[in-house]
Amino acid sequence: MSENMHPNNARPVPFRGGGFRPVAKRGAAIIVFTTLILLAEWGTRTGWITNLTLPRPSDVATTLIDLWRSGLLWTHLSVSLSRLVVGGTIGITAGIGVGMMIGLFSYVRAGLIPVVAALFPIPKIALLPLFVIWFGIDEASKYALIALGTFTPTIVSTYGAVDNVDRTLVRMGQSFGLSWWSIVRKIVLPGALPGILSGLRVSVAIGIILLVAAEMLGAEYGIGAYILQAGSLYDLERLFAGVLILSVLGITTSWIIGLLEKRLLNWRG
Amino acid sequence: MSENMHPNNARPVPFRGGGFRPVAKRGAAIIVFTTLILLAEWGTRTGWITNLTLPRPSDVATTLIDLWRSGLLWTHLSVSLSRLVVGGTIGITAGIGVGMMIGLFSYVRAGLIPVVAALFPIPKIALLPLFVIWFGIDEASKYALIALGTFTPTIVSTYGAVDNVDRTLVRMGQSFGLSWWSIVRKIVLPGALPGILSGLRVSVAIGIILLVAAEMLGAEYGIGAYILQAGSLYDLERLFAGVLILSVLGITTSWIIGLLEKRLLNWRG
Amino acid sequence: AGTKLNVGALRFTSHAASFVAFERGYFDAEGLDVEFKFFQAAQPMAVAIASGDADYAVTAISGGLVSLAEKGAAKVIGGALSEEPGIDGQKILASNAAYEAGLTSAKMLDGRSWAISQAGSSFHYMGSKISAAEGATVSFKPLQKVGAIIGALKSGQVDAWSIVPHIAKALAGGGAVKIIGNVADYLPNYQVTTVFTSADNAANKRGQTEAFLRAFSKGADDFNAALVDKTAGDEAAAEMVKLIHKYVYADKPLEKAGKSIRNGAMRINKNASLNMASVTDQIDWFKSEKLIKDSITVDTLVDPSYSEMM
Amino acid sequence: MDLTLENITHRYDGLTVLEDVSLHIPAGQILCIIGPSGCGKSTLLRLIGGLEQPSAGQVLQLGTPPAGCLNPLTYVFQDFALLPWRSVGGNISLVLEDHGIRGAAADKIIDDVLARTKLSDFRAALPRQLSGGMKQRVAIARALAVNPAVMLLDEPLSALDAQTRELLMEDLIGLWQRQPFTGVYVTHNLAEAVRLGHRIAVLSRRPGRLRDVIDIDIPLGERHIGDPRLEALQTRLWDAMKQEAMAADQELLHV
Amino acid sequence: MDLTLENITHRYDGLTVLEDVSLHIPAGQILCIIGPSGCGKSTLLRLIGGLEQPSAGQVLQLGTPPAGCLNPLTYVFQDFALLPWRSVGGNISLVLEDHGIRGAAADKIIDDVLARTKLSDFRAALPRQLSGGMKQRVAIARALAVNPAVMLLDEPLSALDAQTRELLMEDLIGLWQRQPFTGVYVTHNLAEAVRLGHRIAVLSRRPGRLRDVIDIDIPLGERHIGDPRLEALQTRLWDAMKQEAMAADQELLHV
Ligand SMILES: Nc1ncnc2c1ncn2[C@@H]1O[C@H](COP(=O)(O)OP(=O)(O)OP(=O)(O)O)[C@@H](O)[C@H]1O
Ligand SMILES: Nc1ncnc2c1ncn2[C@@H]1O[C@H](COP(=O)(O)OP(=O)(O)OP(=O)(O)O)[C@@H](O)[C@H]1O
Ligand SMILES: [Mg+2]
Ligand SMILES: [Mg+2]
Repeated sequence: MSENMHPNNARPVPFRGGGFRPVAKRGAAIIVFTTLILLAEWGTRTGWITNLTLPRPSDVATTLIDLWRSGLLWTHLSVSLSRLVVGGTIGITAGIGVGMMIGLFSYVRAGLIPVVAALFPIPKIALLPLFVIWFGIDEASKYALIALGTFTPTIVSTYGAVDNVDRTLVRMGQSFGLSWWSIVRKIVLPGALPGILSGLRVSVAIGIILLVAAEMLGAEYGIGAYILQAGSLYDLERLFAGVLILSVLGITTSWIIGLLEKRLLNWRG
Repeated sequence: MSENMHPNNARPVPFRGGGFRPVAKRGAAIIVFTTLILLAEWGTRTGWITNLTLPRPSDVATTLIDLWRSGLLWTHLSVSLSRLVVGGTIGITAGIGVGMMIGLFSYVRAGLIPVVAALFPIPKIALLPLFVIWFGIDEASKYALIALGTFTPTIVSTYGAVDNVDRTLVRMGQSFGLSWWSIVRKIVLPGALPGILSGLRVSVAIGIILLVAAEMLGAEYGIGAYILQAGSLYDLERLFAGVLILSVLGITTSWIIGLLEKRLLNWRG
Repeated sequence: AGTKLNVGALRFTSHAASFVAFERGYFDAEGLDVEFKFFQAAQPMAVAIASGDADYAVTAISGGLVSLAEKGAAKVIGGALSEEPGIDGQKILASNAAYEAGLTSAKMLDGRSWAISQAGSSFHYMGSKISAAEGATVSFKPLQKVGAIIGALKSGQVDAWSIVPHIAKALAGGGAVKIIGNVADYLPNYQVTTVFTSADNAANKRGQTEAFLRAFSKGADDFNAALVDKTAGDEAAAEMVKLIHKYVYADKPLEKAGKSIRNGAMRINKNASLNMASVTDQIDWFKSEKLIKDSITVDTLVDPSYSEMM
Repeated sequence: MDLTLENITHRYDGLTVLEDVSLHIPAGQILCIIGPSGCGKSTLLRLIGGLEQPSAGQVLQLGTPPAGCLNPLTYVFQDFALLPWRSVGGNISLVLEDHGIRGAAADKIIDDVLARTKLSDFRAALPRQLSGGMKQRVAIARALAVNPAVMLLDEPLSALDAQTRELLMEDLIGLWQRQPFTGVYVTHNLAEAVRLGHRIAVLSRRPGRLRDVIDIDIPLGERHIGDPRLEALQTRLWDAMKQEAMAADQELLHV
Repeated sequence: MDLTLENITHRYDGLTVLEDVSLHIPAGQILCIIGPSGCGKSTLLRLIGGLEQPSAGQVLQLGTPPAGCLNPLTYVFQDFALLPWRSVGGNISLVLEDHGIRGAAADKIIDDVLARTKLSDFRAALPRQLSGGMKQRVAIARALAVNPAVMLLDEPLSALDAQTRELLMEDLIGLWQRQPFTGVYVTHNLAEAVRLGHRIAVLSRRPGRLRDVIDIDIPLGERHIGDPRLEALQTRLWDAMKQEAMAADQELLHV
């Protein structure tokens, strides 16, 4: 059509943009999960996957339903959640506090960063025997383990976030004669909040992972204890049921932090 | 002095800047560590800290020296390192690959991000019994555990890094007619490198932490096995010696990644 | 070269029969080319049998082992360590704090806490049986690792535990805990550990399995003669200790280790005979605790065709 | 090679950004596009260069690009778009590599364009070592390296400080005088438009419509700061646009 | 309240940035400081406001600030420095809170300064919803709220586009005309300097030395785009600075 309106040598400019901006397609995840589960179900039913390797998904579902019906799901979940909440709160609060100090004071920074770096790669399960002596075998040791596990990553993300607070905002505060404490409260803390919250995702995930380690010590109830017992009895259905619960717990907390971010950081648009 | 040169009401502008820029003071860390160690030594010597709570630092040092003299240190360290290197390489390479795919393709992103989110909070130690069935009790299962542990965090940091590559650079590449593959190789990959490397720090730290879990499975040698054995005998000197080695290992790898960053990212200045 | 075999083992005196059979060439004589696979705990060893990473092993009957048997992956083919009245066996321990508060014998267990590694472990079974015999209610504390249990006991956070004699004596000798009784008084003829293998080996490799058991039994006989019945004389005993020291407490000097090894000597059943009464009792207990499925019977677990069933 | 825009309309998820823009871009001249913030200038330039596809209408190229032209439509971006991990030379060779030009052939081109942009001494420098003005010169050198038929410049000076802007404007005029190129030059800056444009297209506030096209007859070489004819033109443009600019500035962004 | 700079020299780890600068800043007038990139203009302003301490020399304030002045020396920053998590009103109340001004008293001040900067409708808006020009207006309103004796402006317009810059310049002149303030205005832009400055201080390339101080007698209200006297002055300044600006632009940064 345009051939008629223009000389023969007129042609549209070729398109060469687009791409490199993957957009999440809703529903794809559901398809992936469904496929994986159906594959496992089919494999275990035909015997192509032995029952030593993987439990039958439908059996895991049955186990979960039974667990829920018996009321034990809530028992396990509630004690685990309370451990996660108490231990996590202690660790995260302390971590934010220490992280802020590192971000604000030269001497604290110089003294503590290497200590944190040295603490980070220590596997918490290696210290279990010590935790028994230090904190006993009751709730205290579980809180302590989760607190210690969430403490170091929170420190690292917090002082990183404080370091990233726009210094021109701080200079602005000083130029208007704001007090040191006002600057910390009104500029540094809110400015560090996005970094702190995104660090929280990692800390909470680590907290959930450590539930299992924490419940190695004299725990009768709790998702971790449930998983450990299933493991020691080589009861794959229950093992997978427990792992599934932890996985859902992890996704839920990450979603809650997402909500929190939306609310607290609505100024980011 | 200036009082004489100016009218009485002349006075210097008050200084109100400075601060909020903590600088690392060298040596402070050494003081902190020395103080902590001396405190522990003094406490254990006077009996103020019981020998159930903390080993005497000098005894830990002796244990370390004995371990070194006996040649066992290298035995333990070399097997652990080879596990870390092989498992870590597998996990990190696969993680970078999958992360790049998530960063580049919509469908991969949509399908895999939720799977990764679901895998993340699963504690690897809970799966130990399964690993025996899946990968046996020899090196394969240790590699697999470390690989799996480093895999998910590497994915997350890699696709985050790809997402953060400046899209105007990509548009520039397209506007000069570069091929898709050229853009990925010459723009996306180097642009994502800083994020990938800083994610590597976390992945390697997790790898080190998982050494202990990996060596729960039929390992005779290895720092993790050494720690586990010390723990099961409640031998605090050896436990701390082992933990110290892991800690040093962690700091060393983080330092090596720092060097790598300096070399590869010298363009950042 | 003979048939290649992997034998799972823990570095405990209770595994001495295998070590003796290996060192003294009994395996070789049967045409078995044995290699040991060492484990930190019994549970992964059971899983390793199921996965084919190990062929034969000795361990206590645990919930995990029964579960694997139920999945058709493992079979018990003989007995090993036994409690026997008159022979120094496993001890009941009390923490110092509990002892001072009146826990001076197993009769006072009511309301006390009892340390176990995991639900369904032999510690759990013993504690449950002993407290039932005394009509006591005890709470069980799962602490996963022996090290954690020792720490908890020393610091008085759990009240009681039962453990093999050499650990018990070492702890009591150090003044850290008190011995308040013998397991054998409550569970006479308790079949502590059993020999087991994969279901495949049991069903399809009869010759090899029988050869293994023969060599194993010869090792057990030597061990019993040297350290349990002490009929072989002092020199043989010393030699036996030296042999075992290669595998157990290898990093401690012989003088120290020797005491522990001697203290830890308990009867290993002759000809790997299996005490069926004890096995049945254990399976019944697992069922009563709802740790295993009700449909499981002794036959699920045991292949009785290899050894004498007592 | 000329370009023709035919009734271009463009929408982003329902938001109309450009409406019915038709424009002819003759070869060998610089067309300046001015308009208030957010009126769709950058979008229009992306449409011209084929980086985006218009919702309606089309962009046509008339005639074939001259021989030796590696990339007919070539951009210079506001924020330079240099790869920070490549040296000045490497940033230029980047756009040659995909055309199979390497080694001595590439060196010849690179040396030539660096000389034309007075950057010969900085071939090995990394972008972070350069001032803003030098960075934009590298971007211009890179554009020259592919011997474009049309240069598309999206506010190339607006990230620079006033003095550097002045210097680079003189450089651009010098480059054009030595070898006239076809250019589409997007800017906010009326002073730049009257200094560099042979024609000036004025867009309205969003949705951008073509309000006016003004031709300036004074040769580029004769235009200087303080030329009263240019000042008069600039004042006229400013009067025409002030209301629109104010309205655009007072708009709340709905991010 | 006047300010006097006495032989100011400043060094950063051995790098001399400013050398022996002496300057008088009289009350009620705007002093513009111009100079090439990196010559120390921002540093000088930080020294004047007490955000940094000079390596040698001193900054003196003569006389006392007028009553009701909450913060005698008040900055307006190039990148606005608004707290993104506070609304327009909240950003202004921030600087009042520390002086114990809250509630109705604060509201009165906020309403007043927002009216003066034509922002009354945007009190509840968040910074991200504002265009660059509006953001800088908020920063100016915030500075006005503390009733400063001296306003220190560090390239307040250079982050804005050309048209918004023009609009805001007119606003600044309007503000000064209604209520003359003392101002120190740092800029690269010679056009801005000749439009806004009662005096212009010219700094040399780094290390910055005072090269020239020029007084302009034309009242602010009478200066317009295209005024030949201003154009002549601007051309004179540009000729004087061009070499320095070129040299500054060609310097390799050692980062
Ligand atoms: N990819 C996109 N998706 C959605 N909206 C877009 C996109 N790009 C631009 N817009 C919107 O289109 C409008 C025009 O944008 P454009 O960048 O073309 O304006 P502009 O004239 O270049 O503005 P400026 O002068 O600020 O550079 C703006 O309202 C912008 O928000
Ligand atoms: N905090 C600092 N530490 C070290 N060097 C600094 C610091 N601040 C500025 N400099 C250096 O001092 C010199 C002058 O900087 P300044 O920001 O004052 O220049 P300027 O004239 O404002 O430049 P521009 O026109 O680019 O804004 C520059 O070379 C800069 O690199
Ligand atoms: Mg634009
Ligand atoms: Mg500056």
